[in-house]
Amino acid sequence: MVGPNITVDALRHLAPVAPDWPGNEWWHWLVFTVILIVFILVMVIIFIYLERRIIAWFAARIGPNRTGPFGFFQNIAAALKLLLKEGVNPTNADILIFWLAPIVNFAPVIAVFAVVPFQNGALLADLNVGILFVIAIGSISTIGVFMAGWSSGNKYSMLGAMRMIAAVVSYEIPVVLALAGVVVLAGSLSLNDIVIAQERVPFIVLQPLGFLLLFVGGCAEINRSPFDLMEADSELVAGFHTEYSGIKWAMFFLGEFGEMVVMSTLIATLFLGGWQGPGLPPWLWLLIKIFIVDFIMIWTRATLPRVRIDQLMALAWKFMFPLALVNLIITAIQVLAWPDALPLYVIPINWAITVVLVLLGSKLFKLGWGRVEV
Amino acid sequence: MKFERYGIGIAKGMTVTMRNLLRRRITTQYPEQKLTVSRRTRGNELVWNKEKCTGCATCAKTCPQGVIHIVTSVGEENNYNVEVFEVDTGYCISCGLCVEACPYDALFMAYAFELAKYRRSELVLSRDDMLIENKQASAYFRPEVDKDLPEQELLINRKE
Amino acid sequence: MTTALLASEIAKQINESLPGAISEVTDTAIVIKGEFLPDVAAFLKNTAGLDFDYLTTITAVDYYQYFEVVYLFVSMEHNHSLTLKARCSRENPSLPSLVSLWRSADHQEREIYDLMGITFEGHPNMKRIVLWPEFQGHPLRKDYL
Amino acid sequence: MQLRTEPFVLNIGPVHPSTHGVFRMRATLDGEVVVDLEPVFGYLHRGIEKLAEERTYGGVIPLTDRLDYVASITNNLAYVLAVEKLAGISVPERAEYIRVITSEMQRIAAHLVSVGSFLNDAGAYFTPFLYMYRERENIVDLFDMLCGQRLLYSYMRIGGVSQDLPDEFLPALRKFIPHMRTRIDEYDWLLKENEILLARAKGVGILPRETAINIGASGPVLRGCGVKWDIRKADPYSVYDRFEFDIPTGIQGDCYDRYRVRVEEMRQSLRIIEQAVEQIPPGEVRSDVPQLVRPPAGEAYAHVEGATGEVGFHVVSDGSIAPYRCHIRAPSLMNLTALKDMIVGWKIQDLILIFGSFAITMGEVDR
Repeated sequence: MVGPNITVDALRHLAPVAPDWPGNEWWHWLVFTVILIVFILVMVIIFIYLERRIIAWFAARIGPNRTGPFGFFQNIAAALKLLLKEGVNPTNADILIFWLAPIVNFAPVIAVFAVVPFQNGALLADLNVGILFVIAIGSISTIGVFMAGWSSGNKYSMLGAMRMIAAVVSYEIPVVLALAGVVVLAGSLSLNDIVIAQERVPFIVLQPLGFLLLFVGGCAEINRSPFDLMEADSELVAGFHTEYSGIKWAMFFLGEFGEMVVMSTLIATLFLGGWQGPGLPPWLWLLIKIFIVDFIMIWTRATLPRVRIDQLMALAWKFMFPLALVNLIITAIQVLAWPDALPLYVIPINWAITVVLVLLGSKLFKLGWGRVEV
Repeated sequence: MKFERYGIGIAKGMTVTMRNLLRRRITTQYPEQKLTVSRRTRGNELVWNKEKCTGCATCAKTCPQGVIHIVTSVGEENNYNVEVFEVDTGYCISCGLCVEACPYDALFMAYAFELAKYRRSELVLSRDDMLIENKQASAYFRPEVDKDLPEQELLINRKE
Repeated sequence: MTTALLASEIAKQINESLPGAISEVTDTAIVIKGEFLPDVAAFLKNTAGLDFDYLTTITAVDYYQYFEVVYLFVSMEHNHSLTLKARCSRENPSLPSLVSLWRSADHQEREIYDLMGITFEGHPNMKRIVLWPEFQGHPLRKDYL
Repeated sequence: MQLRTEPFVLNIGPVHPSTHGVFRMRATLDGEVVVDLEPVFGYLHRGIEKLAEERTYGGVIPLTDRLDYVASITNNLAYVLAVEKLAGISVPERAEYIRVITSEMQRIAAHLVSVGSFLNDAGAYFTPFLYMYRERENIVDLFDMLCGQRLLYSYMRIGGVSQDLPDEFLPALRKFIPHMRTRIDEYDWLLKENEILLARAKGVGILPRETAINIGASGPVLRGCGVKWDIRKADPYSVYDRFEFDIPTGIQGDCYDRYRVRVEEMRQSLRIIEQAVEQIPPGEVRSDVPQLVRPPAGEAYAHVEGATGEVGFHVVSDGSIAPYRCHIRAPSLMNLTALKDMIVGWKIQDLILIFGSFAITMGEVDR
């Protein structure tokens, strides 16, 4: 075996390492639940503020700057306004589902955070199937979206919801395959173990293709531009939540940005090393990484036009799915070839493979002809 | 059809937005900061020089909207006295044709832009509302007013 | 420069192939009888040397006794233009449609029907365009108050 | 197994963010695919043609502003040219140059709005739109300096223009030309080669060359189909024959071509402005025209190359002070003739994009 040992086999850690946080005390659950709910709400407010402010800066505007210092209380004011607004129920709406939809949309977002570590062991539940939990629970939001689109009794909403279902079902596959690469490298499904496995090298260095696929697929799953077809302000006029108002609309808004927090956290945890980092306290490192991912998401939103629905599907099935599969296979082979630890020269090899695969994929990638004869 | 050039176009676009993120913003925060408007501003009000006006009512005839209401009586020296001179600025389209038509240079557009009122009735200007003594006239079609007014603030002259 | 073709010369050509179509020739325009409109238009469009492939504008004018519809044709190939006029009575305002030859007549004829009340026969979709279907009267007529 | 599906009707507009005003399309959809489309006009009909019959020749000018309100100057110019043609009025040299400069500035401003809103329709979330509006602000500033308003200029007069250029105008304009050049290049970097935009706009909404001529399309829509037809070259009005410029044309007449034609036209307009600023002579800006123009009985048609296409005014006079009939050739209305053909078969997202690529203004369509 040549080269230094750069990844750590996670299995090594299962027994001895003492967590930084007393995870087994009875009050741990209570405290952490409160922390998580507060964390998510605060993060969502910060994210909305950043989104509005940064996208304004990108678009040569100033953004909200009147309410409070630097306009930071604008979202709180907006939330208060939404709380006081009348909730309108459309005549054609299926009221029960119409009311349930925002809750179904928002609740899973909080639940996902149960498995995200803020520090070694500092997480609500160190599930040994953490990633599976994230994917399974994260997808429930989609049902909320579809319930909203269906029950609104509005054609625009229905179209938006249909697009959402199609997009999420398609993008789940490349995203899961990209995550599988990480799992194979770390040798564990627990997010905490995956972070520990990135002690020396974050997985973005080892798995550039996986990162790219997760980022793009993640953007599509949480309907961020350029894949925001379900909302599409210029086409569907907000898509599935066209008919919502007041607090129910605010729930969707929270859910949407909550999903963004989840996706940023997931990317930061799985690929950027989570709470690992020198000097600063671990939770701060995690926050910094979350905000970096968020900034890139805002940046793409500010720049790129929207893709069409068939192009969205084509991208998932014809471009990302084969690439994710190849990525997984290559990762598996590498892990099998060097079962103890990966040598340093794997990094340039992986980057080269990424470039070649992306170029080849783009070369072979053909979009369907857009026009349908009717 | 395929994705051409492997994302180079996307990368180029990202650099442009990043460059604009760092650029100085041109927005003027209105109630606190105000730009100096053009000298020829056609404010939605008229300014009237009582001395010069002869009551010929050319302005009323020219007005495409017919918002100028003018009533005159014959005075002692065989001149017209302007009895009523009313402009309903609610219907005025600020075209400035009345100012151009005035043969005696007695009518001016107003150099003002904050003219919102609470009631429609307040939009009807009577002759006393329009006197040139109380209001700043704009240089629209009246180049002689030019020197009284500050120079317009142009965006192109601002620092980036 | 788009040259306006001499009306008298074109009138001569039209007379040769479609005798009796022309009712009047002025300096700038040819006035033709309404029933000959599609034939004359097809002649103008398909004759080599004329090739009027572009119908620029259609206007209807109310002259109290009659309506006059003014067609302005342009040939992009030769860069020349011609004004053609057709008249119809106020009692029975109707003219043949030119949509089959130039689709640019589509919206304009509908608009004339809407505002001036001239029916264009053969138009596939002769409905009001800017006013609502229940509207009474035709506003651009001089007697509409 | 075949599932039973049925088409459904979706009303797009009259109040919808992407209909550029109050346009309505009754689209019949089969899933995402548009199978039928019926445009519904008239939500902004103000009867300008009828109003014009009630006003003096000079009083119609403010009305023409309100046709294509993002390109008022060219509407003014078309009307004024028609009346001048009718009444046989000549225009001073300086006024002609001012007319050219202002209409080219107006073309840039209008194309900036069209391109910006097209890219916004494509889904680039407001960024290009606001960049374009930032540049347009420079032009609007100059217009403000020139005639005191920012949108509805009413600047042209029968026999010239309303007033001479202010002293600060030409220096500011000279400064603006190189600034705008660099900015156009920068915005080309932004989205010209963007893969997503190429995939969205290339080959979408093709208007074949023959159809384009047959439906009477004009402006960037016609030139996007590869037809080299520009009123400024084909039938030069004012002093356009003295300037050197090219007519940019597209290749196959898709949305992307129309977008590119607009951008290239901005470059050409800058060229024209540059030459006109160099050549502009001193002198009068308005010939001696009476307050109430009484053209002899007759009719005249004058057209200019506006931002959306050939803006024409057919003015009929009966010798009085008001036009007997004033017909407006609205390019946007004509361009929309083939809307259904272009959209049917595409998806609803393409519908928005194709419609956006026309860059219509409802004020002009409904009049």
